[in-house]
Amino acid sequence: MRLALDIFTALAVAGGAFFFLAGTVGLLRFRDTLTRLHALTKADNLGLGLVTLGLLPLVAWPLGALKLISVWLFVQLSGAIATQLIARLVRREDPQA
Amino acid sequence: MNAATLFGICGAALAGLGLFGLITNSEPLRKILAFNLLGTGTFLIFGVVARRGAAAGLGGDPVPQALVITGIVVAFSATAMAVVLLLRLFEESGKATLDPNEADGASTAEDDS
Amino acid sequence: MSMANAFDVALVALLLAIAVWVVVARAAFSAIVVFIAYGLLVAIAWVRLFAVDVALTEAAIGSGLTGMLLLGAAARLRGTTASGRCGLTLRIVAAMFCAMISLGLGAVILTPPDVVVTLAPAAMANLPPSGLGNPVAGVLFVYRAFDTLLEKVVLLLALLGVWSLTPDRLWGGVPGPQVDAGPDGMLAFLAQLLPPLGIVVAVYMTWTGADHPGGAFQGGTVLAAMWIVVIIAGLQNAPSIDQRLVRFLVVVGPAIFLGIGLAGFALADGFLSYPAGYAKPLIIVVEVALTLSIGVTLGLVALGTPQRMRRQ
Amino acid sequence: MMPGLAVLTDASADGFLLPLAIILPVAGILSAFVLGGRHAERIVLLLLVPGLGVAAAVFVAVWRGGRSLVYLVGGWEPPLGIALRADGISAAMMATVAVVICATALFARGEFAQPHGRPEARAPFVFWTLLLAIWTALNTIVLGDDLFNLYVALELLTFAAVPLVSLKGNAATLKAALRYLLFALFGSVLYLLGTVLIYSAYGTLDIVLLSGRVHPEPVAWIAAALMTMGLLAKTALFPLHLWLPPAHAGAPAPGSAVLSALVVKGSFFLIVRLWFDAMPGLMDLAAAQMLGTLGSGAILFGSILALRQQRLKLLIAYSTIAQIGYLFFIFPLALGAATSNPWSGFAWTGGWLQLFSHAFAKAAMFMAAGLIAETLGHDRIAQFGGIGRVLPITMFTFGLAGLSLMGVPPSGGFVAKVLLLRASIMEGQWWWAAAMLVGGLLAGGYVFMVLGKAFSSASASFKICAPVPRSREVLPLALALCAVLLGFVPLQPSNLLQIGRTAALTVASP
Repeated sequence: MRLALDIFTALAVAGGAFFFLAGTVGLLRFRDTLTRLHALTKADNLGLGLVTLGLLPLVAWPLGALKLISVWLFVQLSGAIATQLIARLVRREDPQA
Repeated sequence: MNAATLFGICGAALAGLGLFGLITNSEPLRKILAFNLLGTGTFLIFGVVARRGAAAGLGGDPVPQALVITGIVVAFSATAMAVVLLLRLFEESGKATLDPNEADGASTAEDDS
Repeated sequence: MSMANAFDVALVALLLAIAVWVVVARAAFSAIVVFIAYGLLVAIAWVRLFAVDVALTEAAIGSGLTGMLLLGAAARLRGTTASGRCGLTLRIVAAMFCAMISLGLGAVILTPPDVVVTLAPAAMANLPPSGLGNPVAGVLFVYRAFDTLLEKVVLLLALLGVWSLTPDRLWGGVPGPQVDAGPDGMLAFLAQLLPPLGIVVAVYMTWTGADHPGGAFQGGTVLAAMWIVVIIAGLQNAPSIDQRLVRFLVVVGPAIFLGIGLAGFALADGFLSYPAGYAKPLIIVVEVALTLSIGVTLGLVALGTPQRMRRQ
Repeated sequence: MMPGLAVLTDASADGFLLPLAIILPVAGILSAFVLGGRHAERIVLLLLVPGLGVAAAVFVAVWRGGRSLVYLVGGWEPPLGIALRADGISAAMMATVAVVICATALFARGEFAQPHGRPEARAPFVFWTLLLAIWTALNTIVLGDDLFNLYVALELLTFAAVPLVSLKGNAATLKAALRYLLFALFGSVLYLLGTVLIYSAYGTLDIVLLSGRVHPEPVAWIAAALMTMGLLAKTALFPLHLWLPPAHAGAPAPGSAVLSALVVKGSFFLIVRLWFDAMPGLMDLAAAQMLGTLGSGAILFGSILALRQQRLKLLIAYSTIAQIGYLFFIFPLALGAATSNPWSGFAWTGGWLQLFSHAFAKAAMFMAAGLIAETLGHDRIAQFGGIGRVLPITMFTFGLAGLSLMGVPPSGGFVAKVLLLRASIMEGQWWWAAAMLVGGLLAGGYVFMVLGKAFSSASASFKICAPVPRSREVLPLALALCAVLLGFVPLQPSNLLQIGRTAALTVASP
């Protein structure tokens, strides 16, 4: 059981790290702001989501797990709103985009 | 080298960098930024002093830790005042520089009032 | 090299790289954006130094509020400032001077005193009578309460200093942006969703500060942040600076602190000492009042000078 | 706890006066901030008497008792807690601060009265609150016995002084204020860095405890160098003086008076505390000679630039730079214990007398300059012709204050400079004497330049813009008379200023 959970953790965290890497590469390589945002949100959502999921078996139940999940939720919230705001600014300054 | 020493060296380097920025950058906003670097460097060194004083079951000496908290508040207050001064200077003069070459603000303002 | 050690080395390398960037970057705006990230990394460094109270303060103030202030300033000064630099000679002299200081500090760090001097045992030994569990709170509110009181006066003076820069015709006016006819959808959503949570967090931080990392300052900062979000989302106007209530809220924390300190003359061992057995409740009263005052003061400092008069 | 603490724990019965000197103005700041409007001024005026009373009581208690007053805040002994300590120099300094603040407050009533029946005005509200803040900060600086507590006090002083500079709110004063703030922040961070190093090496920040623990070693030298450099920037010692003239000249007259008379002295006071009390025996000859050399540079440079100014307030500001220079002769001349240097007492007393008489004289001068500027609507010296007949009392005040700057009897400046001269001749360091004599001549030059113009015949363009009532001329005169009265103290080392000095040196190291 322990081993299975550890493997699960390793896999999920590695997956999360991969998405973070991909998101960062996208942020650096993509051309315009909107596609960069797209890349970034992938890192936030999936990357952090997977890392959180992977770490869940390692923390105390239920308080630690709740903390982890709320970290993820807060990042979701701020990420979503920041992305919206940036996207709107882009639209306002350059309606063609 | 243990972690405390590592962060201490980092603090020393940050202090030097911040000081360099504070002296050489002529743009006030950048000076304010550099002042903040200098501040964090100083605080980190204090943090290292605290960490080395770990005893009595604590991870660090609480006295310097508390002093750093006070210091951070003071540094923020200073930053806020400097930023607002800079913004007002920009509003009044249309410029945000402290260039000493131009007429040196030496007017005692009796004329302007 | 252990895992933790590798992490520390990476963190320090990142910190130094960002610091160099902040100093040499061409555009002020990017320097500030990077500086905000720097603040968060410094907060992690504080955790690594076992100073969680400081980490919380650094993240909230050093990175959050300071970053917001600087970003706002950079946005308003955009395009006006060319990254000016002084002459080469001065730069070389300055570089040598700063390198000397860094080397001096580094030398001190590398040669710690033979006997490490620490006040940790003394701070812990005297803590029980106060009823507090967090030694940092003990230093801030018991042993060195005088510093903390004066620091609150410094904060008050920062606000007064900011206000003092108001143009005469706007004195008594309202700082910050005006309530929009149609509040910004997304931001308004955040400003409605976040504050209830934030206020709970602030209260928790203040309350838990007596025994665990946290306290009035961190709680107050969270309160200020919530207030600022509501204001910049255009849901509510900032108050005009001549309102009695606003000024009362700014002063109430330090005033209660001073009052309890004065009561020590009559009831305990003198100024800023607490009567035996009443230390913890009194400190909590002070902390709660301070949280409120700090929240309002920080919010007002961040909003800056009044921009318009109140509509009659 | 530790054997060396006997001096500290022996808290005096009058000790409660020390926190009171800080609590009073803090309470004033809080209530002035809330009540605002016309109340701000009333609160300040109400606090003048008790504030002056506390300062006088401390002065008398120290003088009579012949030893320092000590108070442990919260009952906690250093190194864990914070102590307040009033020795001879604190008592004298506190009294000077109280007198100058009181005179400034009374003088400022003419300039910063809240208008009747109208909404609160900005400048008066800010000015009155800041005046209390400066009082708080200076009292904390002279009483503080803990280096970090003193850091907070220094910042308090900065935050109170900077808005005073920009009170007029025009571009020139905003710029002066920003430059001042940046210099001051540079200074305080360096001071803080030094404090950190001291704590790391000795585990305490208490000055009395440090005096027994500090050894001559690299940490102490680096810390002392950093702190001194920072404090020099705040004191505006040449060549770190660039910020001072526009800042002091740009503030409104009562503000300039406080800034020039008191605020720069706050950081100077800490430099002396550092070298003579916290780290006695650490300063070597070379460092002392360097501070003295910078002082000489300040005297010559400040005086020559003062001579070249066309505006009165700038002239006075440059003269402040010069007069600060004299203070730094304390370091080469008063260093060393009385046993090894019998003349150190002369230099010590001379240095402090210079500080006090300059405080009175400079405050009087800036107020006089304010009255002249108000009357004429400008302060261009070239167009002063005829003002001598319109404001005879003010010009007399200017002349009396000038005596102290030149070092001509009867004035405190005279006694101070004679004591310093004597010490420098007797100790074989005649070069300081030369700098002092040249400085005196140059000061005579700029004082008479102003007086000569003022009493020359009026030019065609001379017109009075706004006459000032005679009653306002009295306060600067009173301050100038204080500077003159200091000229009647005996020409020998003062016992009062020695109180507490030896105690700090003889604390047994733990």
